[in-house]
Amino acid sequence: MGLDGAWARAWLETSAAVVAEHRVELITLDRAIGDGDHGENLDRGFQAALAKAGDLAPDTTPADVLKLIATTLISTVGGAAGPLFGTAYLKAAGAVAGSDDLDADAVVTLLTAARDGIVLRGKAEPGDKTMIDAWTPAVDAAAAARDAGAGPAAVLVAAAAAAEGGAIATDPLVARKGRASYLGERAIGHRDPGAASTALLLRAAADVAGER
Amino acid sequence: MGLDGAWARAWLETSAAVVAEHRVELITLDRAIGDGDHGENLDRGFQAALAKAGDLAPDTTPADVLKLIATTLISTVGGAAGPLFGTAYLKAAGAVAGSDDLDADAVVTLLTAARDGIVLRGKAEPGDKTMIDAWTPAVDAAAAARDAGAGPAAVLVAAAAAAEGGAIATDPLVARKGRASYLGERAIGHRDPGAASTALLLRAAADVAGER
Amino acid sequence: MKKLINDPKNVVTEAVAGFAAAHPDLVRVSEDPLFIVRQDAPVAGKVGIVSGGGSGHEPLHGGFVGPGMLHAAVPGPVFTSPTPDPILAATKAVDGGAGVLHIVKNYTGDVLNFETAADLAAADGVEVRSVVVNDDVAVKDSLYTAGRRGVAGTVLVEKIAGAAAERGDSLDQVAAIAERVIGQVRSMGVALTPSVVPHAGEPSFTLEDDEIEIGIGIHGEPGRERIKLEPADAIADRMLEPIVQDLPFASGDKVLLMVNGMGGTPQVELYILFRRAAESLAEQGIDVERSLVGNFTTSLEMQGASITVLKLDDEMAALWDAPVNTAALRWGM
Amino acid sequence: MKKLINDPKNVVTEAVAGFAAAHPDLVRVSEDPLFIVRQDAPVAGKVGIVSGGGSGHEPLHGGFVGPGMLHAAVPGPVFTSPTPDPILAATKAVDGGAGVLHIVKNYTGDVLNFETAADLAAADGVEVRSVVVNDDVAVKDSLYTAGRRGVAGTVLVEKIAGAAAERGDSLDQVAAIAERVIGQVRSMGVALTPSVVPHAGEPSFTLEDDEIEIGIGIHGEPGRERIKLEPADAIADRMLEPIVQDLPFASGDKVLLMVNGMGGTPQVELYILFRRAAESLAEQGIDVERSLVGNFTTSLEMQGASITVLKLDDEMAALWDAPVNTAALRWGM
Ligand SMILES: Nc1ncnc2c1ncn2[C@@H]1O[C@H](COP(=O)(O)OP(=O)(O)O)[C@@H](O)[C@H]1O
Ligand SMILES: Nc1ncnc2c1ncn2[C@@H]1O[C@H](COP(=O)(O)OP(=O)(O)O)[C@@H](O)[C@H]1O
Ligand SMILES: [Mg+2]
Ligand SMILES: [Mg+2]
Ligand SMILES: [Mg+2]
Ligand SMILES: [Mg+2]
Repeated sequence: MGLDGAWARAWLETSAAVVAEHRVELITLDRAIGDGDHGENLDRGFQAALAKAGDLAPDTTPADVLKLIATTLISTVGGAAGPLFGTAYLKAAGAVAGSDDLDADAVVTLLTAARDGIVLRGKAEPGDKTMIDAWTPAVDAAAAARDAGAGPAAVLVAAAAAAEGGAIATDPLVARKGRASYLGERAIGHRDPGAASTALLLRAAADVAGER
Repeated sequence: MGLDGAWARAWLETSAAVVAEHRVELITLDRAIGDGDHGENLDRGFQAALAKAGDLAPDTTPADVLKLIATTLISTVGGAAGPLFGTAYLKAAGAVAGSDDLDADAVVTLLTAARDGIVLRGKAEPGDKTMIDAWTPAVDAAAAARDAGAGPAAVLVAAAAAAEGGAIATDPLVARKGRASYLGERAIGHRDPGAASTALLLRAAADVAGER
Repeated sequence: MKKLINDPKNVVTEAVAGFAAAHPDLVRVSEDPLFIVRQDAPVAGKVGIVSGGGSGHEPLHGGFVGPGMLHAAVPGPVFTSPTPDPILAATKAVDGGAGVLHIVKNYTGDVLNFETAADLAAADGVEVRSVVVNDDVAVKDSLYTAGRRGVAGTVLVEKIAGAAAERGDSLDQVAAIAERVIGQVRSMGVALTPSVVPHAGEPSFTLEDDEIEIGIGIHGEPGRERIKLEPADAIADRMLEPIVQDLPFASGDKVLLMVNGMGGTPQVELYILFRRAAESLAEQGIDVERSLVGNFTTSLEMQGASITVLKLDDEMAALWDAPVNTAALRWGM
Repeated sequence: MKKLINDPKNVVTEAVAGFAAAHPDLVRVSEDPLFIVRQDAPVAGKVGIVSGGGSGHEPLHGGFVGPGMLHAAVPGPVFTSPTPDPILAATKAVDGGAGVLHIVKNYTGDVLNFETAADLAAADGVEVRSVVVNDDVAVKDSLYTAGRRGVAGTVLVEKIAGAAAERGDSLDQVAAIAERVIGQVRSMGVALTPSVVPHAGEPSFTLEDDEIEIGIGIHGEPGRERIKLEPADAIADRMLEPIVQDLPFASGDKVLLMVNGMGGTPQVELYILFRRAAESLAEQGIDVERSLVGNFTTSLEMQGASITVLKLDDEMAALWDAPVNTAALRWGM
């Protein structure tokens, strides 16, 4: 049994809760190597999306939810993360449009489209110390899990774990995109906030998939 | 034997040295209940007067020296203390003009004229927590010493001691003139900087009189 | 103490030199004695206007020298009144034959030094009138103090008197309109942090992390009360109330509302205060006809602000609107 | 953290409301989506100019809305780029039929959000061109970074492009002159203290009591190096040298020299820096033809300053001199 609109809606709700819970932590990460607003920005966006969730039809599809998240993030988050995450969710929505039963393959498609959307807008490469360093291992791990026969929830668990690893792996990097790039060597030893928030969001996706 | 031009010149030299030495202390007093510039201002003024002392004729009179101090303080000190001390020295110079042998009576006249000049300009009354609270006891003590038969040096010693007492006695007062007046009760417990500098200057006068 | 300065002793002279270099079209500078004068001074047949005082309040006064406002500004050392010499020299430099008005902020030092300079100028045949600005309502019992201090309202006196001089008013008339502004302008300030005088090197007072000083003077003189930090709207109300009560301002009055930064406060905060002050005046039926928001009368890097309200009549409003061209205030030209 | 604010979440909306109340003759404000627009927008037949970005840099950009400069400004949350919605709405509000220029500072967020807004505007039939300001020479290896940041030079781009639009230039022409300014303007900043974002409540970085950061960005992004405090003249030289070398500026060049305060620095310090910068340029045979000193592109209450040099040609100088009437920059009207 695949993931449906209820899963996507639960993902949104848990995302909003998780971002609110980690708001200060993300601000602190961003203060160290950015401008200290990442937690504030994402929290504003997910709260706004949550507030609109009531507008969704009861028989909503994952694509509907993802599109709602996309447009809300684009129109409320601002900064770099707003358009980047917004594009990610928008491309993800497009990739799974029409389906209300996402299998492992569809989950990989969804994650790949999200990651490609971020690259399209932000032009970051792996190792640039951005959210891409969480998304790309997540996509790779998801594909590997799918190839190994995992179901959609297990694919998401693999993706979340890889994103967490990818976020941790940004610690020793020098940044080449975003505000942290101005720090040069001084960014070393700090985690990229966008990679950290990516890991939180993918972990939320896995958690709510596992619960059903 | 009375006090001559050499005494007045020595007074200037010692005043400049004493003010420089107590510059930070006077700044600190003024920072507590004023704007923290009293030491800086007086130091600038006495250094300037000292630099001009070379212009004085070898047979200079006390009045010449006092007038030099007066005009230099007026034109270099600024703030409240510049015109007030400037007027004091100017009136003092006028009071002893022409004499090169100041006896006890002349010293009392000098001090009285100085004090009256400050009152004329600043309109402070005793107890207002200003330099007048050092000058007025000094004038009174000088007159009493003179009446008791003291010579000019001893008159200055009495004046200096009374000025020091007067300065200390400003500690518990609320100010009614100058910047400290804005503090209300909060001025209590702090010494008035202008009273403190007055005591230093009169002590210098006594010291150099005693040395001759 | 971190400051972008060289030797603390040269702060004023170097800043004035920079000012002259930045505004050669507006001003000339006399280095010794130190004063700033309009490029075209003296203006024949017109009343000259001189102000001055301790430095550290920039743009006051040098930033207001130019057509339509001051003819000369005399900067003293930081927070210390200038001596009579440069005031006298500036007075002579702007005397175009119609006399000179001294606009003095009410501080013992300023009053005494300007007084001496005016006496000396009179002795040299220059007709001088003086007005003393004392708009600070934080000073309550002026019988028991050196009197109310002159603060940000000074800018309004300088602008309006400057416009009166420019239109050709006599010395008596310029002095009279300046007195009228002084009679109708009231101010009150608040400090969040102290300022540091360069040669002192230490703050002039200390405030705890959650404390503010209501009724602060522009040299960091203490005010009415030290309270815990409150929301901006409550602070605006605390400042505005004594201002309104003092004149008193009343329903139907037309006013100029100025929110002035003390030097270290971001502009967003000034506009947040302005928002509440304008709202509160409107609630009281008082009509804000003119506004001014920015750093005009500062206290070095102090964080804080002041509110000033001037009751306008038609003549004052017209003089306020008249063209002015200075480094810090410019319109109509 | 002590600030004159109410709820940190309302800092921007309340400040903008205060701005609108203070300048009703100049601007109107749309509250939702939030943008500031010229009172007389759209101006028929003329190119509209929109800028924007995170708040906290005031007067940038709202203070530059008015005849002769910006047609609209879009303030994001503090230090956070606005979203496409208000940019799109502002773009439509200023479209007088001749198209709209977006002046964007080079930050990933600003570039992305303006990009989306421009796409959406184009889809709605509004012709949009964008220029990206990147004057900050502190960012050396722009291949390995998000590229040079847009800082105080933005003010000069906005003024000169605004004048070109006002005289009736086409969208291509306005974009071309904006690009020419961007090509010839270079800046560099220094911080003595950090700024505190209201919702963060803590400084964005820390500096020791004797440390300064050379090459700081306007959000407190770190710069080239952290050094011990030096005399102002030495700091001015450190900032000016990479600016001059970068373009490079050369003997015989005519330039505009701007010394910009970061928000918490007293004016005397800005003029002390100006003095040395002007002197140093003169020593190099570079002719300072225009000057600007003050707080124009700030970083909340940060203590510090930046130096900007723009190589002028006759057309740019004329457009710089053209009348402008905004809250923060005004002359000739
Ligand atoms: N070009 C880019 N490509 C991918 N991710 C980026 C890029 N630039 C920035 N990011 C991500 O955005 C995050 C910062 O987001 P946020 O703090 O919300 O925006 P801002 O930098 O505008 O304040 C960074 O941690 C990084 O992961
Ligand atoms: N009206 C006055 N009469 C007498 N002395 C005064 C008066 N006003 C101020 N003073 C004296 O001046 C001193 C302050 O001098 P100073 O700090 O140099 O000037 P300012 O107050 O202008 O900074 C006070 O300590 C007080 O003794
Ligand atoms: Mg950020
Ligand atoms: Mg003092
Ligand atoms: Mg003083
Ligand atoms: Mg940001």
